[in-house]
Amino acid sequence: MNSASSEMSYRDAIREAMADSLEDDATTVLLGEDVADAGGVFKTSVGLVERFGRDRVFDTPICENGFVGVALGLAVTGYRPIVEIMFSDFLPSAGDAIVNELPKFRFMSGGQCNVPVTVRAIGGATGRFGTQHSATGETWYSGLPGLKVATAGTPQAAYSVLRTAIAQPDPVLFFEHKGLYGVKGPVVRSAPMDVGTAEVLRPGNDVTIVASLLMVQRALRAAAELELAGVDAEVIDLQWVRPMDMTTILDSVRKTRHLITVEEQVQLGSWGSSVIAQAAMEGIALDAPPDAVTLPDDLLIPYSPTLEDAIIPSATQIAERVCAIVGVAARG
Amino acid sequence: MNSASSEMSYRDAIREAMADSLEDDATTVLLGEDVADAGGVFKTSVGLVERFGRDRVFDTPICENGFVGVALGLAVTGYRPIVEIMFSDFLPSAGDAIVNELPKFRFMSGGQCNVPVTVRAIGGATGRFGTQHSATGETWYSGLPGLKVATAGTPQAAYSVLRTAIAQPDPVLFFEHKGLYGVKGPVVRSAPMDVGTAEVLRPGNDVTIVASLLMVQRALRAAAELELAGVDAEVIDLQWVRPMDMTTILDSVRKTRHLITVEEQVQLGSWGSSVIAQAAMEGIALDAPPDAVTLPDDLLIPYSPTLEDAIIPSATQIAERVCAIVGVAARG
Amino acid sequence: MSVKEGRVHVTPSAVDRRGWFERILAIRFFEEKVQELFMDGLVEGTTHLCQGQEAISVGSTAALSDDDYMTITYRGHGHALARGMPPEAAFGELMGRTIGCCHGVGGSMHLTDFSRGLIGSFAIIGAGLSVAVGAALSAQRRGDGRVALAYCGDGATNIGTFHEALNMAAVWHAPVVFIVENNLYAEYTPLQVTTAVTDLAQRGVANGIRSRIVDGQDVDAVYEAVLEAVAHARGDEGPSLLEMKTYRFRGHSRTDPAKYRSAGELEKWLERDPVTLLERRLRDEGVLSDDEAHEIRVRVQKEIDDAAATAAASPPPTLDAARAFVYASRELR
Amino acid sequence: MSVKEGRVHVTPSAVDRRGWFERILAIRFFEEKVQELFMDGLVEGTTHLCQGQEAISVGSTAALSDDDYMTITYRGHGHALARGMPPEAAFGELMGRTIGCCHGVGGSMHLTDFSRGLIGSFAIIGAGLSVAVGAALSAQRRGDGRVALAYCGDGATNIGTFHEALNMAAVWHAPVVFIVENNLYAEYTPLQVTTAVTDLAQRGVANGIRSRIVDGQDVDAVYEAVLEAVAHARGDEGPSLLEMKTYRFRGHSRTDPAKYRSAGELEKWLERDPVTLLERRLRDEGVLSDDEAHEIRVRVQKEIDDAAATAAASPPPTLDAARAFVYASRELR
Ligand SMILES: Cc1ncc(C[n+]2csc(CCOP(=O)(O)OP(=O)(O)O)c2C)c(N)n1
Ligand SMILES: Cc1ncc(C[n+]2csc(CCOP(=O)(O)OP(=O)(O)O)c2C)c(N)n1
Ligand SMILES: [Mg+2]
Ligand SMILES: [Mg+2]
Repeated sequence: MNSASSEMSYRDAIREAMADSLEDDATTVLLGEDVADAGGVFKTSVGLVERFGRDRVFDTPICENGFVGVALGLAVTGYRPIVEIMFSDFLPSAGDAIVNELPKFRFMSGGQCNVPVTVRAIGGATGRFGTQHSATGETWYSGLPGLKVATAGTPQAAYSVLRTAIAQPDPVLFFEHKGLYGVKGPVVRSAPMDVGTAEVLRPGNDVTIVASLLMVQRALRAAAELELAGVDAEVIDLQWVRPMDMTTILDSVRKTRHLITVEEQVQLGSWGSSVIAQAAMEGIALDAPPDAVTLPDDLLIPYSPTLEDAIIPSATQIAERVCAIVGVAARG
Repeated sequence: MNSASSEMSYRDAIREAMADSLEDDATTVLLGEDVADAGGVFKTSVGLVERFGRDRVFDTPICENGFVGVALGLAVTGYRPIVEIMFSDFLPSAGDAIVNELPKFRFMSGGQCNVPVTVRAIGGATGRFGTQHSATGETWYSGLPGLKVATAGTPQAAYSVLRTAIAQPDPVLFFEHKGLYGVKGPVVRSAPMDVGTAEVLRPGNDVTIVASLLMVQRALRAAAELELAGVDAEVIDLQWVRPMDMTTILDSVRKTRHLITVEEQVQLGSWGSSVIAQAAMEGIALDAPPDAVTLPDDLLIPYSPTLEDAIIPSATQIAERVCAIVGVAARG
Repeated sequence: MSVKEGRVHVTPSAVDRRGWFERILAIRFFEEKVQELFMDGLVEGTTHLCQGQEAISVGSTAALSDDDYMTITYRGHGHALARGMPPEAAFGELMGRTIGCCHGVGGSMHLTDFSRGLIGSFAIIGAGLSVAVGAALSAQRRGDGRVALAYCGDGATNIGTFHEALNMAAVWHAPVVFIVENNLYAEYTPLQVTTAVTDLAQRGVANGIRSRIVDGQDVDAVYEAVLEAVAHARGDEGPSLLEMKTYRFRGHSRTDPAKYRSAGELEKWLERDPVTLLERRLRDEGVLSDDEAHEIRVRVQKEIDDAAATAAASPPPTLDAARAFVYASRELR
Repeated sequence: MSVKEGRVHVTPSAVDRRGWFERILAIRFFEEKVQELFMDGLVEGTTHLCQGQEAISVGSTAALSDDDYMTITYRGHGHALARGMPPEAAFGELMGRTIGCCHGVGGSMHLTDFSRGLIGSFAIIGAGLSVAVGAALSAQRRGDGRVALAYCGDGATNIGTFHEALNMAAVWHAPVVFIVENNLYAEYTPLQVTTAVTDLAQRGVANGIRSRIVDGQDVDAVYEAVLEAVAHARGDEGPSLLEMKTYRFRGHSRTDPAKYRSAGELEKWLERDPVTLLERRLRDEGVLSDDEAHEIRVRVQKEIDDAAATAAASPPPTLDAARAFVYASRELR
């Protein structure tokens, strides 16, 4: 494995994580709608069928529940499937397989089998895809013991978290964000790591910003804006929603004494609420009440580009909310 | 309508809420698996087909996604369907209809229609139904604007919250708990009320216990135990998860300065986390860190009666956790 | 069979069929305009055009009464226009403007119009079929003689909920007609790669539904088949499924160059362009003169261009307006 | 057709068929014992018995090789026992004890046993079918000649994922055999109330799968049909669907008195009790003497009673044991 870093887009990092996994382990297979000849609707699997053949990279009919079930069958009989769900809005179409089968299968059998299935779900707004094609949904399924849930906010995380997910002996739901595919950054082809680790992307002393997916990039931009306002923000890419890295997050909060979470989901049931609740339950002393930047609770994601832009948290909005809790004036 | 109170089981209250709704509004219909001649697997619709006829109370094939879709079609063309989902574990089988269609339908159409559908989901453990038939799931869908989500912890709430749900012009997901069907209590046949109201079932000054479904009954028993230990607990039945009655809850917390939430779900993504986070974000001063009593995060619901009993919070466990935060010794 | 009076259409008149020609042209020009608007950045996101399949929209909606129900898909511009949606309402929706049929919050995949019985436009595969069954049950319970028409693609016949809808329709004898537009591809993948049968009508039979294969390029054939199925449904004789053999001339969506086509395939189908077929037939039959055809083309093109301009002049919706669409009840606004 | 060597079973011997008789009796006695255990409070929750349908379990598993795969349902006691699961492992599971095949965390609806190729036991309707397709694809990719057998009920043919599994199996030519046990009821509701077709084999055809109707009360007929379908699958000739006409003699689950039956229906089916049918045939053919039959009955009954007692003596699992079943990786334990 090449440990040197190379510049790569988030999209390419996804593809390379799959390619390296397919290369390393001959039982790894990739299935989903249009993943083979078409290389994926978002072009995340271009070239893989040519390289690994049709037995290992194959197109499915449109039947999400059915083909996630097929992946489960493959997994418990010796394969290691990666399944692409084209839009995370289609996860509910595979609802039974995702909620009742994958997470529970090993448990119900009394530990007789492993279930090494990775479901890649492509989520997120900003693409003007409208109400039924823009969800992220990383917390919808996070209340399910038996499942691991991961996300990636940078090209490096796209590679390493996905690689780690695929290597798990347990089912993992991995969220990508379609608004990140074009983002470039350095990527080291790391070996699979531990699950449940958050990553401090920017150390800082004044406030802890925890973010996921596209919001990671916006939080980083917010941190740059905040620097101009004299606020030194620590930015953490959440990465694993289940298990969640409370240690890294709360250690940071203890240091900065300010906490703000940023996600592209509504607040009720969000991972941000769980982080804030955990800080409260551990009695961590803060210098100001924590805050959660989320989607509005009284709106769905609209098609209208004007409105979509208005409701997805921007770097500037994040910076303003941080300023409000750390008690300095934002610099616009 | 009879405003006198009569003694009734939770099961009968559910049936009467449906019967009175069917009686009041000729467009109300009930559909689901085995709801007509069999009167429902949990006997919640006994006698309704005889009383209202087969056009209004009818059995569906086993196809949850399909028949919730049918309810949607009925709703936007003039009917007011109630749909029974036999076990809330089957909601994911109707995942697309529940997540992408019902909540989004009015919005996506630019407000052209109302979607008066009530989906009744029968949830909950303690019945030894095993890993795939014991979920409650009231927060799984609470992150969906467009949907209203309700629960009931008493016979009175079973009647009045369900009645209110059915009267809504919007889709409501209503959770019942199979462990409550036999519980009896006074029921007033109230008219539909406002949505989003929590109910203070027992006023108290020392701690706020917010609970849902079966945990409401256990919290009430815990309050009785706590009384013996000299702790005066306020017990709130959450009832509406979306919209949530933060006013009632947080007013209580401001008074008691102690908060504990109790639910039959794991903590990550729970409504309890959202309540605790909200209290923290509003900077409410507490005399001790809040606590959340939940299912264990590292277990699924086992069949084994011994284990099932071990993981579902009991009244005594709730009382002990309360004692730990209010700082008195529990009386066993 | 007790067909409700005044409901059965007779052989379409010359006037009707000239109207069809105008409509099919309007759809074709609309779709071509959408491509332009995309280039100009006035339509964003994605869009699924229906060039090549317009005969189905035109022929099938012509067989309906005004108060019948329809559910359509993300590839629904043609159906909406054929049903009478003003092009500025459709363009407006694609541009995210208040003039749009859903005030711009829906977008290209959601051209819903309750005023025309178009009760839903679905971006999730198969989701509209059971909704149409529900609408048909409404009509059945009221006994008002309405029927529901539900459209889907060939790929949609592989998702479970398709079969669920068919079975329920059959069991409940719902007045619904399912139209499967078999254009041989689901996104970039050819039918035979994902689908066990070639004639999808077979799947109706397995659910106890009378099923037929129809030439989807021929407006007259579509009209005749749908008229018959609709009369059947209205007469309380139960549901039907019509498999329309067709082809899309463009890629699946905006970004698709359609490289997956076999050599000569597109050319073969272009010979059966539904617009040309109808125009030629109407001319051959003397229903349409060369001059009339020319006049119609020019007029329809102008209507489409004007409609696009009107839509572009409309403002985007406000957040407050959008908020009011989420819940019908006061409490949550 | 290239049937892998040594895989095709021949006409069953007298010894085999005496074995079938022992097995069918064991299942019958097991189910009767479960009812007793329920009354005694040793089995809690719910349970779905299969009296009347035992010929299907026995005949179909007899046609498999040891390393073939199976997916079964909540009504799976018969299949598990027929596949060779020791009765104490099945009883133990129903009682929630460590001796249970899933160490007591699964319960009556989850009799999984990987050591016997029984890779899943599903309490959600239809869920096991696509899992069987996946297992079959494993075998296909490895070329190891295994097949997968997937069971479901008549009611399950109405849920979408049934059709999804069939279509995928056909498209991918998966070595899988679907067995639909048509016992005429889904819970308390008769087939015709919810299902558009009477012969469910039709639904295989609509998904390009060769399909047959089989007498589910006759072990020999079941064996012969499954053997043929399995040989077909093993020979890379693709999937099959077998609709087995059958009947359950008890209610749907513990609490069901089965009042929905039409008059005389149960009696008519009891005349075709699979246990009696097999016993009579074996006696008629001289394969089994009266004494042998009696000896077998007594012996099997004792084995069942002993197994129940053994299971009852086993302790319940600990929370720590259960915790270790959730994740395979160390990190989350
Ligand atoms: C449940 C679901 N899965 C996948 C998709 C993505 N998708 C959109 S269109 C399409 C192809 C549909 O093909 P077909 O039904 O033949 O209709 P056509 O696009 O050809 O009109 C797919 C897979 C979706 N919208 N919904
Ligand atoms: C998705 C889903 N919906 C409903 C149920 C509840 N349920 C359990 S068994 C059953 C009837 C199944 O009938 P059938 O397929 O004929 O099998 P049988 O019980 O007759 O063996 C139903 C509706 C379920 N388990 N899963
Ligand atoms: Mg198509
Ligand atoms: Mg059955």
